Amino acid sequence: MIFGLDALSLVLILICAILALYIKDLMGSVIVFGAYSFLMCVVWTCNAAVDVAFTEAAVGAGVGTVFLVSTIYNTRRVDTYRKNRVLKQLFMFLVVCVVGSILLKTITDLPHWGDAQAPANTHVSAYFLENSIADTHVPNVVTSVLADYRGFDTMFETCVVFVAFIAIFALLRTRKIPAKDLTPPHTPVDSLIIKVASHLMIPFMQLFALYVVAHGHYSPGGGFQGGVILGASLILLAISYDFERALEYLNEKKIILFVALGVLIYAGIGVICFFLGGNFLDYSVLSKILPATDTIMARSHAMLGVEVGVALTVMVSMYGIYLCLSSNGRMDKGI
Amino acid sequence: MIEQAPILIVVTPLLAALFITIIGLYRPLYSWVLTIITFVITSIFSFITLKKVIETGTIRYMLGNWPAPFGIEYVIDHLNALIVFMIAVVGLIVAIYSKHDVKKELGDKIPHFYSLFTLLVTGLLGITLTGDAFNLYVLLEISALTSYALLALSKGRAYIATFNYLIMGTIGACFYLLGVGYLLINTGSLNMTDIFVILSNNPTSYAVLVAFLFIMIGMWIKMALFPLHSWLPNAYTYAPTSTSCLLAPLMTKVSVYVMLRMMTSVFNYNYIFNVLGWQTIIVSLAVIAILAGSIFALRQDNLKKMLTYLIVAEIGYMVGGAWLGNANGFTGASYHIIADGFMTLCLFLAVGCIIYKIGDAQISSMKGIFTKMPITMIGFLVGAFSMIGVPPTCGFFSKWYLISGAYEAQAWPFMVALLISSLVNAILFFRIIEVGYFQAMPNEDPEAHPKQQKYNEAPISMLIPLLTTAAILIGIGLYTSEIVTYLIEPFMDNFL
Amino acid sequence: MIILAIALIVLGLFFFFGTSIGILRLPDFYSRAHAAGKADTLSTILIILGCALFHLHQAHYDLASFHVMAKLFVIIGFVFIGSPTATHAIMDAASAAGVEHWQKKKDKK
Amino acid sequence: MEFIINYFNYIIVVIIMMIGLWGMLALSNLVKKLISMAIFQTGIILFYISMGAKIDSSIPIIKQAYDEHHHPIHQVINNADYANPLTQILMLTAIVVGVATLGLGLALTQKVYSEHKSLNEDEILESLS
Repeated sequence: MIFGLDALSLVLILICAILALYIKDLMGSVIVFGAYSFLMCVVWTCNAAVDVAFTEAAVGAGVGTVFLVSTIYNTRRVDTYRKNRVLKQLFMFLVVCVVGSILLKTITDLPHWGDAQAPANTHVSAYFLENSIADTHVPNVVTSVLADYRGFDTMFETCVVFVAFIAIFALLRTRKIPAKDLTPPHTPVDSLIIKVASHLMIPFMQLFALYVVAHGHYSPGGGFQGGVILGASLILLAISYDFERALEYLNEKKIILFVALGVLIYAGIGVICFFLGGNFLDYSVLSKILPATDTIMARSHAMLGVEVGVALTVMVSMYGIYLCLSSNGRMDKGI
Repeated sequence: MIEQAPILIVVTPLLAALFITIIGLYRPLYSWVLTIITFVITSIFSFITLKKVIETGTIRYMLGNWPAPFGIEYVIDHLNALIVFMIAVVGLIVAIYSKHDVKKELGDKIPHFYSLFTLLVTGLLGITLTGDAFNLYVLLEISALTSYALLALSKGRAYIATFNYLIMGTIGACFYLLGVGYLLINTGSLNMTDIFVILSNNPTSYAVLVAFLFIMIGMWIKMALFPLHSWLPNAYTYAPTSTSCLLAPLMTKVSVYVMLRMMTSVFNYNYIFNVLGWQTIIVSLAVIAILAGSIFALRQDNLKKMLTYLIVAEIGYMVGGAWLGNANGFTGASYHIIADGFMTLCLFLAVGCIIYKIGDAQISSMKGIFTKMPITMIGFLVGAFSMIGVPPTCGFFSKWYLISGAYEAQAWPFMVALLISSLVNAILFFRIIEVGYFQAMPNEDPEAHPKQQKYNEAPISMLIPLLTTAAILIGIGLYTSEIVTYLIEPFMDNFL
Repeated sequence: MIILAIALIVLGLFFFFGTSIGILRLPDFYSRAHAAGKADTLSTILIILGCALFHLHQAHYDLASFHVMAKLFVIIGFVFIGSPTATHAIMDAASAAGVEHWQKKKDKK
Repeated sequence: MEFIINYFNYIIVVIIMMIGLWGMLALSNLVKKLISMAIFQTGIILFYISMGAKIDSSIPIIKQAYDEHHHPIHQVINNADYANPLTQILMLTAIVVGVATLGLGLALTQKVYSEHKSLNEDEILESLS
């Protein structure tokens, strides 16, 4: 809870938000938006939400920016068309002002920032904090709530990633060779330095990602963050070499297979639970088949399994989405 | 296994979507069969659940075996058991229907289409069943993302229309999320029943009002209530036929159901009608929606686009009925969810058949269609009569309840709007009958190819779903009193 | 020890300041990227080193704090490889895209 | 000053959401619309995270003491010592959903571009009519 840093970053964030929408060059506004995301990470760390900050750094600032840049690469960087739409903008400004004033009026009704006695901080969340260790043996409450108490949410969240990948793949994937005027003007440079550097970094990145996935019970991290880092390492491979090299490791069929497999691991653990007599996702019954575990440790182990499923889906789908977006669906060459 | 039926309704299509994706890599044509099997199983499970709800009352299913406010729970009461059954049946019908159409329109993307299709239905089923406000958001996003993808799997103008839908849909979902945030900050809970209890005991603050307002606006955007409807007509018109057949009956109706759910089991019904007292404003909004939808529909020459504007008008029926604030109005609104679901489905299926054979849906190109495609037009007529409100189709009964609700609440404009809308529907559909039945085939000699000219029906896998839907429409109409007594009235006993 | 840590951090901040001035004042793309690439890497490394020492001091040199320091050193390694490579990639792309070099206004006389 | 500390985050939330909403509705470039969408979503995430903050609390990882057999020692956990985990989980979900929507939106943008050769809404509408 550092108010000063929080307030300073929030002011910077406002400036970034306005700049990102003001700049005419799309590449510029994407970069400013990346800065915006990183400042958001700082704010979330100030508010003690390290897991969220971690996810935002990996997903919002990292992969999100890469997606945006890929799209700009395949479309147009500067919008030359100008039409006067001041009236519409003014009207929308009025609408937004109405919404804003409704919200501003409620502010004084809300509990103070940082008030530990506010209803949101006492009712359900207090139960999680007080019982996480006893119920699941997991000190990182975020992980235990994410994968167990509200595991059903997380299953569908993984599903959202799956949907996004399948949707983008179905939309963009094409085997046609594009017309000349649609190919991006410049080809990527082929540099030895970049190859060697990424060669050095990729194994360590993957090792770190595995650590993040596996150590999510005790430190910030978990399936999403680890999965995104793994995905980023594959994206780095595709950027620094070329798509052929990257697709040697994970080709199109394998990508689809693994994306589905990850969700399947998650849902499969849930289904096993009700074949063993519990409710869906009631991991405690898994102690019947896992050796030497009581019902509480079974929850902890099952959470690890679930996180692996999440990481698999997220990794492969981020990589797949990047491939589709940056090559406009041709999967031959991109940025 | 019977106790697990509520969750199996959702998990079966989810698992099936994954298997369709994997199997589709090697055997793309199996995905159609798999989808049908999935929906048969889902329908069976939802029927079991429906029966159990009628016998024993509300079922609560705790996921992960965590007690209610801490874990996520599924609450199945009389109304949503019925709606879930409807969704599963609509899914099954559209799945059977889609075989030829998908092959024609999508080519090598068949497994992805079916995978997204099943996931969309999964999302809608989950939205209806869940008893957790945030879980609802996640499922809402699943159904939204899949619907964007399915709508955009077409060509041409579909992309920009879907893009607008994506922007509007995200605003809607975000407003809903913001509303849930305001609820969380006031109550500290996400479980709907728990929130209901806490809000009933608390003096109502301005923040609760804002929570309600934002959830409602979010849902109104999602269901395309009149001033917020602009995304719907284009998105549905340029979509692939099977997609619009699936989305038009389900997406908007599920949003209406979420609105009803929020009004009855999250916020206090008494709070909404006696403390806030917005009903006059919102019923007038509904009146405007009905009138505007009807007028825009009159202006269209494209049959599919005309139907999309009729959806906008029908949304007005349901919103108005729910906000009349009496038992008849509420019965009408919830009955109309079911009735309108099947009505819209029937009409879109018929239009799909026409597009499959003729190539477009312009009314002017439908000359002589009654002699050419008689079976399709029988289905179309049943749907049209239901839309107009001719007994014994179900459209008549829902309108009856709505009108008596309006009479009870003395909401004369709403009553007049309902009647005008029926009249407009009659004009619209008789225009098509006029073109299709009384005007001869254009510029071709009927004696040259008598066989081909006389009879050129859509394939059998498209006709059977259409006729089944038509039969269901009449069936629902005949069993109205049973549906109302056994399903809607027990639901209303909870809060009225 | 704490003095050393503070000195390192201040030195790091000084280089950061230099970077900012360089980005603002230098004439063309390449020299700006050069300022960003070099001084930025150095100052990041210095600041992280300072933080590591500071943490050691705060935690009274126990085992856990050495663990933290090891992690920070890994970060330093990454910055040391990553930052110059990124600068190189940007420069390479700029040169491939044909961004002109700055010259002392020879031809404008 | 008291007022500002108590409500500063919420005020910023409202302003960020206004910027994002305005951008989504009023700007004509499709990519900018998507960027505003992401800004709007971060506004909501900030709202949730702010409501879960507690002054003088640490991150929600419980410092557990163990005995010599590595069994956890039972200890009383004070709710006010740790930040609220619930809002953080909800927002993890929201971030992932946000990036999924962004990806899909970008894919649609590319499709729109290959269809209409433009990223500007007005220009596309003009070419359609």
